[in-house]
Amino acid sequence: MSSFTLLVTSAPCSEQNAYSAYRFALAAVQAKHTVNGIFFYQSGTLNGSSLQLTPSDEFDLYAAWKSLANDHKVPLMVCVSAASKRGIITTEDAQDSDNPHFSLTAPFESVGLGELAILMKNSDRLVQF
Amino acid sequence: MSSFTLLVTSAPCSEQNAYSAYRFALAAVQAKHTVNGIFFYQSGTLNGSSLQLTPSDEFDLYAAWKSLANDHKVPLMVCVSAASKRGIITTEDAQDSDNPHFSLTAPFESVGLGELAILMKNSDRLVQF
Amino acid sequence: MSDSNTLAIINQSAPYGNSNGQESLDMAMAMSNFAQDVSLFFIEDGVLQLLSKQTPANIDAKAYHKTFPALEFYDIDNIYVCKQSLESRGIKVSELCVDITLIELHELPTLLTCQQHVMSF
Amino acid sequence: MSDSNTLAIINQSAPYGNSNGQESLDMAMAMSNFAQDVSLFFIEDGVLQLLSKQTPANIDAKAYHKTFPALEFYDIDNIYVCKQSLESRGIKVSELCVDITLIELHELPTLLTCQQHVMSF
Amino acid sequence: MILHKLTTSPFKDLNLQNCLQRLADNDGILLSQDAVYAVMHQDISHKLSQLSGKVFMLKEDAEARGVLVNEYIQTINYGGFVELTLKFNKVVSW
Amino acid sequence: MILHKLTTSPFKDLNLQNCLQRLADNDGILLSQDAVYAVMHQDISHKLSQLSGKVFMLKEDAEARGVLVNEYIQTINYGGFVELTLKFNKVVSW
Repeated sequence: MSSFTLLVTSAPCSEQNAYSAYRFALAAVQAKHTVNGIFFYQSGTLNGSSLQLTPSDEFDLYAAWKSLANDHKVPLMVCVSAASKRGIITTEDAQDSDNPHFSLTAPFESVGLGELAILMKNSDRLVQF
Repeated sequence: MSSFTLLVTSAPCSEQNAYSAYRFALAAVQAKHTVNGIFFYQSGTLNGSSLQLTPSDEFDLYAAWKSLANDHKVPLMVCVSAASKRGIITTEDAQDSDNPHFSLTAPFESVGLGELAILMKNSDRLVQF
Repeated sequence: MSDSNTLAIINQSAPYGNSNGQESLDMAMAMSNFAQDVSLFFIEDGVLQLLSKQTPANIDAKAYHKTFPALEFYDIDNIYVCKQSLESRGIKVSELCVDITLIELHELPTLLTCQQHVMSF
Repeated sequence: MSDSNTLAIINQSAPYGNSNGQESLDMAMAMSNFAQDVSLFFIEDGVLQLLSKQTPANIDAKAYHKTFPALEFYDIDNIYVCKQSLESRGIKVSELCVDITLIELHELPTLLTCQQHVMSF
Repeated sequence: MILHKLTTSPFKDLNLQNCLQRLADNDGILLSQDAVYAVMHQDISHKLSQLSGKVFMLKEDAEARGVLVNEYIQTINYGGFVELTLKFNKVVSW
Repeated sequence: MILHKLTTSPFKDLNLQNCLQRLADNDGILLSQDAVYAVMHQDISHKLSQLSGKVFMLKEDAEARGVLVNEYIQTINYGGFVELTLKFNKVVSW
C-alpha cells in the first residue's frame, strides 16, 4: 500500500479542483492507501472556512472534508500565512488581531509550511489539485 | 458627468481584478463621476470578509474598499447567495445557522441581486472586473 | 441606440469546471425577475453548457442545464448560440437541450449594439 | 531513481495578474528552510517573473522578483529557464534579474526525473 | 462601439485571439493586467498593429510588468481608462 | 515516467498544447475536469490518438459533461486515477 500527500491550491465552490481532490482522497483510503494529509494552500485555504452555508441542493464539500477527517483520520492542514490573508483565521489569530470572530475550526488545523515538508517526506506521491 | 456600476466577480488576494476595480472606482470619483455602487458577485464576494489579516508589506485592499465607501459614499454591495455559500455571512445569517461567528460587516452590505438591477438601471456604464 | 433595461449575458465557460455557468444562470433569472430584458449568448466553451446529454450528478454537481428549456417562463426568449463555436466542437444543434437562435461569429458585436449593459461569465 | 527530499517547483504563470508567482516563491523558500532540495523551473509565462525591469509598486504589488538573486543564500541554486519560452516572448537572458541555467523545451521531463515531488504554480 | 477589456496573457489563453475574431469596425481593445504581454506575442502584436488607433494599454499594468509600449498602442492611466469606457457605448470584459 | 494531469479545456487555454510539446516517451496524460473536452478538439484529438496507450480520461468527468469516449483513450474512475498516479513515478498538475 502507498502513501499520498494532496496539495489543494484551488477554492471550493468556484472551481471543481477541490472537489476532485476530495474524491481522490476518498478513493485512496477506500483502496487501503494512506493519505498522510491534505494540505491547503493559496485559494485552497478557503476550503477551511467554517462559515460556509451551502444551499441544501448543492454538494456540501466542507461537510465532506470533515467526514473524511473523522472517518479516516486524514489530517486537514491549512497554511496559516495563505489562510489568514484570505480571512481564514483561528481563534488565536482572531485574538491577536482584536477580532472577536474566526472561521477556522477543527478538524482543520492551522499550520506552517514546514508541516507540508514533513508530509511530503513520508509520502510516495504528491498530487496537486 | 457620468455614473457607473462596477461588478466585481474575482477574489481579492489571488487575482488582480478586484484591485483594478478599486483603482477604477477611485479614478472615477476623482474625476467627479458617480459610482452608484460596487456589486460583488461569485468569488468577488470574498472581498467583503472582515477577517482578512493582510500582511504589513502587502496592499490592504479591504481597508481601501472601506475608505472608498467612507470617503466617497460608494455603496459596497455583496450578493447574499453568492457570499453565504463562500463563508461571507452577516450576523443575521450567522444567527439563522446557529453559528456565533460572522465575516461581513459595514460598510459592506448583504443584498439580493435585485439591488444590482437598480444600480444598473441608473448607470451609464456597467464595468465588470 | 441601446434600449434601456436590456442586459446581454455572454456565456463563454464550460460547465462544472468552474461556477461561471451556474452563477450566470442565477444572474439571468434574477435580472429577468427585476424587469431587465435579458438576452443570453453562448459562445466558445459556453455552448457546452447546452448539451442535452449531461449527467453532472456523477460529480455531485447540479443539472442546471435542465433549467434552460424553462427560461421562456422567466421571459428569457432570446438565446443566441455561435455557429462556429458549435462547429469547432463537432456539436449539432439537435444535441442541444433548448431552442436557440444560431448566429455567425461576427454577429455578436452587432447584436450587442442594442443592449444597454453586458456581463460575461 | 529520484532523490529523496528533492522538490521541483514549476512556474508557468505571469507575475501580478494572480498570486501564483509570489506564493510559489514563498513555498520555495519555506521548503528549502525545511531541508528540501528545491529546484525552480520557469517555463511559458513564468519566465516573465524574472524580468529585471519591473516596477510593481505602480499597482501596489510587491517587487518579489528582487528576491530571486538572493535565493542562493536559501540554498536554492538550480534555476532553470526554458529557452523557447524566452524566445517566443522576445526576451534575452541579459534582461533577467538572476543567473539561470537555460534548458531546451524538451529537457523539462528529463530534469524532473531525478526529483521526488513536483509542484506547479 | 464596444470596448473589449482584456486581462489575461495571450500566451496562456485564447481570450484575445477569440476577441479579435469577433471585433467590429468601430470597436476598441483595452489591454490591462497580463494582457499587456500581447505586445510580446509576435503574431498577435502584428494583428494589433493593423488596428491602429483602436488599441489601448493601461500604463500602470504595463510599467509594473516592464512591458515597453509600441507606437501603435495608446497608453492610458486609470483616469484615461474611466474616460475610455465613456467614449465607447459599452464595455465587455473577457 | 510522469503523469501529466490536465483539468482545463484546450479550447480555452494552451495547457494541453504546451504539455504535448514537452511530453517524454514514457509519460502519460490524464484528462480530467474540462480537459475531457480535448476529444472534441480536432487538432488535439488527432495528436492524442497517436499516443495510444498513454492517454487516460476520468470517467466521472467525461460522463458528467456528456463527452463520448474514443477508442484510443482509456477511461478510468477515481480508483483507477489513484492507481495511475502510482504506476507513474510522479504527477505534474497543469
